Amino acid sequence: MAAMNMIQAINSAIDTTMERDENVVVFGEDVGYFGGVFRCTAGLQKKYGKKRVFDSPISEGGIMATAIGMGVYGLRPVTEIQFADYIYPAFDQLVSEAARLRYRSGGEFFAPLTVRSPCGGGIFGGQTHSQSPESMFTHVCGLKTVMPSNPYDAKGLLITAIEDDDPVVFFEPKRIYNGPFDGHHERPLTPWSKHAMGEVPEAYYKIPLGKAAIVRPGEKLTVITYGTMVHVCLAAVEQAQVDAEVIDLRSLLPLDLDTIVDSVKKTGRCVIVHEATRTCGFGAELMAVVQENCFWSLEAPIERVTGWDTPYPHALEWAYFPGPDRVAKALKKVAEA
Amino acid sequence: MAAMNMIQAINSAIDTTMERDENVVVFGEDVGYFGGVFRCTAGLQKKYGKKRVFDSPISEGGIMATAIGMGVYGLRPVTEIQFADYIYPAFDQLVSEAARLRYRSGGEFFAPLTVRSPCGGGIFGGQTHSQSPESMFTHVCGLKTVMPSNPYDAKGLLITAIEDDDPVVFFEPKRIYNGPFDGHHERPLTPWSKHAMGEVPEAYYKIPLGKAAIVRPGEKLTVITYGTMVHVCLAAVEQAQVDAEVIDLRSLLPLDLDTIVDSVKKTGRCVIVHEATRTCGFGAELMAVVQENCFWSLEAPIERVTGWDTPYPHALEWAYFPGPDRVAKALKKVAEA
Amino acid sequence: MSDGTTLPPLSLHIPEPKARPGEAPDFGEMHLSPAGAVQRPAATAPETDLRFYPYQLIRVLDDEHQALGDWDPKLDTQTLLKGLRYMMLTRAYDERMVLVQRQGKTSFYMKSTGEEAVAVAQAMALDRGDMLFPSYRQQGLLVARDWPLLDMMCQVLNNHRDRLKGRQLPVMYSARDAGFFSISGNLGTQFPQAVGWAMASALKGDTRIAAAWVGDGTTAEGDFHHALTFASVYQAPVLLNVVNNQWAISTFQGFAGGERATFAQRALGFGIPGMRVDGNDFLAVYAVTAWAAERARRNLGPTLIELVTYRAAPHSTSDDPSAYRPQTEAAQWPLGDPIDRLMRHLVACGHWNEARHQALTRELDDYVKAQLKEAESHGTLGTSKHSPDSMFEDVFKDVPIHLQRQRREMQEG
Amino acid sequence: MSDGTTLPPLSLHIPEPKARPGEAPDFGEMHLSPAGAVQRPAATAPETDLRFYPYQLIRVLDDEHQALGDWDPKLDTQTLLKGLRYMMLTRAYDERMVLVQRQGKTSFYMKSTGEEAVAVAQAMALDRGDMLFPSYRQQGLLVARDWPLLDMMCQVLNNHRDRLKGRQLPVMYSARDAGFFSISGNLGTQFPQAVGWAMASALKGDTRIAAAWVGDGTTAEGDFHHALTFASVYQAPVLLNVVNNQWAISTFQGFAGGERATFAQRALGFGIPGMRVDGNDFLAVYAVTAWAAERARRNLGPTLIELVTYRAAPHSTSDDPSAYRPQTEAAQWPLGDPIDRLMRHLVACGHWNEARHQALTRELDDYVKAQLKEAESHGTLGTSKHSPDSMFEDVFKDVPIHLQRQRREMQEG
Ligand SMILES: Cc1ncc(C[n+]2csc(CCOP(=O)(O)OP(=O)(O)O)c2C)c(N)n1
Ligand SMILES: Cc1ncc(C[n+]2csc(CCOP(=O)(O)OP(=O)(O)O)c2C)c(N)n1
Ligand SMILES: [Mg+2]
Ligand SMILES: [Mg+2]
Repeated sequence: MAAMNMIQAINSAIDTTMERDENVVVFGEDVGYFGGVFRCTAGLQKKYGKKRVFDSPISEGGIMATAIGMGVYGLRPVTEIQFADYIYPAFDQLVSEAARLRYRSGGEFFAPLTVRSPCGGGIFGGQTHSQSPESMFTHVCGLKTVMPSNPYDAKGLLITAIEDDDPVVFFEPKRIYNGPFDGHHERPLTPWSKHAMGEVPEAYYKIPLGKAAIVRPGEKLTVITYGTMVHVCLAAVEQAQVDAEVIDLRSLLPLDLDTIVDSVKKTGRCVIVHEATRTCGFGAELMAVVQENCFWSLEAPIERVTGWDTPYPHALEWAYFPGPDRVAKALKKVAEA
Repeated sequence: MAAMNMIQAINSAIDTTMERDENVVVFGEDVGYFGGVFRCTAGLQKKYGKKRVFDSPISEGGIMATAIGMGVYGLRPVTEIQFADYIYPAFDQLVSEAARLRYRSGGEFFAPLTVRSPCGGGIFGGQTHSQSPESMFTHVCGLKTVMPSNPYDAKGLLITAIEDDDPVVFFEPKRIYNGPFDGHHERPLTPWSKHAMGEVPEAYYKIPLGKAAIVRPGEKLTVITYGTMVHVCLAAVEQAQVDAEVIDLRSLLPLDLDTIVDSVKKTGRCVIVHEATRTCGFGAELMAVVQENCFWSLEAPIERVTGWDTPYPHALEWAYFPGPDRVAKALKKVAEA
Repeated sequence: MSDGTTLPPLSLHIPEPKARPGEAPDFGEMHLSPAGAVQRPAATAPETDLRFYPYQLIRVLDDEHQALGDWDPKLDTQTLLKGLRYMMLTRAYDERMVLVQRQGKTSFYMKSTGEEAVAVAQAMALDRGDMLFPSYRQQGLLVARDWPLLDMMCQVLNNHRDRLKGRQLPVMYSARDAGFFSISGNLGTQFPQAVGWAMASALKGDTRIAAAWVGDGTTAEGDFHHALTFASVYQAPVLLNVVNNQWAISTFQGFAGGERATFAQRALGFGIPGMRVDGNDFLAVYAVTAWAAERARRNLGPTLIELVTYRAAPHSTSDDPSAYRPQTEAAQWPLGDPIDRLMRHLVACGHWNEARHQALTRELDDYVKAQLKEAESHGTLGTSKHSPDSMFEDVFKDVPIHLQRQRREMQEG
Repeated sequence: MSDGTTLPPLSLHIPEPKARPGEAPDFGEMHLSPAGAVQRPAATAPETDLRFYPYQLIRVLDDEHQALGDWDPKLDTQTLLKGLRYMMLTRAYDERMVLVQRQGKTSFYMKSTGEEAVAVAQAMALDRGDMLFPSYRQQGLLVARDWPLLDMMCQVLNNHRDRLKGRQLPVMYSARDAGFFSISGNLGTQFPQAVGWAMASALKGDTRIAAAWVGDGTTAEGDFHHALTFASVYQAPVLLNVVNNQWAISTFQGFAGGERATFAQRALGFGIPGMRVDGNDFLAVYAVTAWAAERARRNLGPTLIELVTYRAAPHSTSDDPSAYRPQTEAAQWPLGDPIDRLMRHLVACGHWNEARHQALTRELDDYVKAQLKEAESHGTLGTSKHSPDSMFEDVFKDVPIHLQRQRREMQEG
């Protein structure tokens, strides 16, 4: 075991899979010699050589397309899209191609690729370095979508993603790369080395996709969330002094419906929290499945706490970010409804 | 007034706006000399000349980008994406650019463009000529998303869309171009000329975005739907013999929340129907808003009837399509729950 | 700053084909290099020596059906006869399948009429292990790789023998065992994918190369650019083919840039060879393909090949070209018909004659009919299909819980 | 089919810059045409006469700071001094704003150091009514259009005087009144948008043309291709500029194709002129821009211009280039520094001297400081901002009901 932040855990996951499987190759903008603008691939080119870890042209569409071709050949490409905000030029290749290849070819061809991409705000990235576009991918059948909330999960989930024979979009909330940011931006950040989930085995291990984690058991209400918001929700639960059960989804698709349903049936109340814009965000789907499966147990309306339906404004970032105050307010409201 | 099918109504809407505003220009793949693969722009090049109605390279991204530039100049471009399935190469320009331009420039620049695109299945188009990707656009703040269900609405909504100063994605369910298809694919199609909404004024008129239509008043439950599914739902209501109120949203964003909430508060029951794949489809958002706003009035779980979470298979199209049987079953289930 | 001279107002250029319905076809501006006129460089020639090729048209067969010049691949008669047979079989297949569509036994079909030399000669010039990333108009690749027509027909008919489980539009074949990649309905996406496959092959020290095809119209998509960029940067062993058949549904190639430049010229921007070849000349297509393949195999990187041909048939069974081009244009296409030209060459060489040609035509037609009979015995669109349950398979490797639930929901009706 | 010769296995080429940290910079392979060596064609020359230009480098100023050859725009001294002043002001501004960022008064900054001639000379060669679609490294365009530094600073500081309401990352300016399009964080998107604007101008019979800029790295995006395609097809009156500053964050221009071809060569594939110019030579940049603008104004269509320069500063304040390139590379860049070169030219012509230069440097620095003082008096990032309510404006023209509701929700806390 070693203390790792998210960046190190992600690096370790790639390193581990590269060591075990020589078909794993890594490429993307600035990921080779330099090791990525967030340093997630640092040292890998040196260790595995330029043929397995290399820089790419600035062409997200080209990256995705060539990754598909490599996957069809038999490699396991792990690509990086430098910011989730820049994944759209690759959208067609992901949605029309990677996601449908197995289906349209009757299972003959498939592209086992993993797309890593830092997402989310809270780093003064402005409207083009802060987005959380996960629900655009969860809408696409044939893609799996993952978002870890801590180093331990990040490593285990990423190894699973890389070894998965389906295309996986792996979003990394960059605000928690260095520590479990809880939304209190005015306070100093606790580093991962002080957090239990910052203890990461150096060896190989996997966390299955489609298994949520109950990060705080509770009786009064259920909080469903993922990514950075897990930590914000935990802070909000403290703040609101509500005995909430907090579920960290970890993987959005496949979704761990059982854990959600069991919890809401138990508590009868539910708050859904994400950083993405509200309308048609993943929270809408969560609200739908909770409503469909737990209707008769619900004692109060489900609430959503989300980013506003606006771009992420640079200077007003903290007015935009769904911080602990907003979450706590929702918790109290739902608990008391 | 004239009997028009959807294609003629759309053509008439463009014609009407082109006549009134010389800044309206029309371009896209095959829309110029030939008049569009579905003939929606037939005759317009002849009438307005090659400078206002012209063919384009096969480059959805280029079409969208140049339309933005033209919009910034002061034109009102009306572009066609030949099939909604082919809108993804234009996704970045729509999502990152058209949708955010006004915001990021503090209101200095904007792109008043209209993107028309035939969507939906039921024409044996297979997995790449059948998609309904509307919920990817409703998630994007800064875009308006419209889908008419009949010629009268199509013309009025399209004129509004073209004159709107915000970018509008205008989806045309191609299965109902020629008649109000109700999902009974084994029966002959009634043409629009036999339908009240096929009576379309030749003159200019507008239908506001964000106003739903109650196409069938009822007391027992509320059906929320749009596009082709409006007609399927009406057939299903007959079949199920349930006194349902059927709401045709017409515009998804802006959404007519008041009409929805009033209806569900009245009926206490709700079924949501769309052709798009289920997970994170627009139905999820509808379920969310109904749940948020009508929780205390709901007497039964809301049900979704949707396309399955698979690509649209060519030969199994009618197993995929959410036809009247499936809808009727849901209506009965919710009515009796 | 401009010098103050008053210039006329700006005006926009909208491309226009030389002739529209009712007008006489006009190929006057098409510059044709005479057969044999363009020299064949060594396969190892540096790109700097090749910059003149995109402006030429490589041709081997002349108007008297003789093979001229050093691009003549000097194929043996057996190979030529094989090529002829494959092209004729492709055409017979196309003709028959359009009838099938007209009979309502399937929903859609796309012919490759007039372009058969492209797919057939290229398939023959490549090795069987090379991986092909086609568009929807290279059925000839499958034919030339001896892929069973029956399999193709079952796909078109979407019956229960369709290996693609009725999911794809007709003609969107996939044949892994033929090294033939699943055809996408989305134009151009396969072009950069082929580059990725070739990169992987090179990464692994393999010997197999890749080839991909797009139409003239499709060159306008971003994916075309991504393919050229990645192929050039990593010197991927790939042949990037542009089938310039003059039309993209109703728009002529001027709307893809063809009024200003050849499509082979695009290669110049990436420092890779761009070869322009008479696409209806079986020998020339074969020779250029073999030349580019040799370069790729020698780690000399990618080649862009423009194949100049003519889409003699409608775009698809949904299209009626009489609405946008002169009806006689195909007949007046200056590069003729590929089958006809190879046939006459063989006749001129004394290896073939009219009688044998007619016999072969009949034989192939009978063969296609027999295959079709068998294919139809497995059913046609609507009369036979895969079970609805299969709809939920292959979305993912394993059927996830939410799809299992939806399958159950469907089963319950 | 391959001839059976056994070839070595395939291998993949991964580009590598000539030198990495710790190694000596190496520009040996860079081919520099001597100043004055490349002829200036008439602005009305047909594209067929221009195909040689992408392989050249147009230069006017020689090593003795003399202006040579027929590309010399023969600008009057006043214009040259203006150009010098704008470049120096741009540099002074950049230097100061980096300090501001270091002081934590804003989050981010991007310098254009070493590339000032590109934006300044191009802005001066264009007309004030022409529309500019810049990337984030052409702040010199605003400076050369006399746009108030104060306005730019308030944007960078994101204070309540920021016209963009604190929404954009610093340096993502927008200035409609300066004919300066809103900068996008997404690379390359503005390139085809500029083409659309130019198409509209031509459609309307206007006289204004458009110009757009992307970096070398950005040429790999599909949008670059879309821009060239549409510009070529419709012969749009637009200047498409590629600022080849050798680096894209940590990747050298070889990863965009620069190992195999110049970026100007891309024009050859579209039948439009591609001009390659010494981007650190104010006179050459001015001349080539004026030439291309004249073509566009005469309805002779678009030009692609590659401006060869060097990104002397880090990519942004978040970047540390010592991790990926030799620290002395900028100093050894063979095309020198644009300000230095124009200054020496003016000195050589007797219009300038060291003392005046130092005085101007001080004057501009004082000016920037004074402007900054005023800008900071309106607040800095975090100390002053637009009201949170403003966050809901401009998503749409009018605030729709759902955003009104969300605004209320926010107000209620
Ligand atoms: C991304 C995308 N856009 C549009 C279409 C619709 N479409 C299908 S074929 C075609 C024309 C293609 O022309 P070309 O590339 O010249 O190929 P050809 O049909 O001539 O072989 C178009 C526009 C599509 N299938 N995919
Ligand atoms: C679509 C997109 N992909 C990636 C990025 C991240 N990014 C910002 S600047 C940059 C490098 C651009 O290099 P170049 O085009 O050469 O311009 P330069 O910075 O040298 O002026 C990258 C990769 C982005 N902003 N947008
Ligand atoms: Mg074509
Ligand atoms: Mg650069």
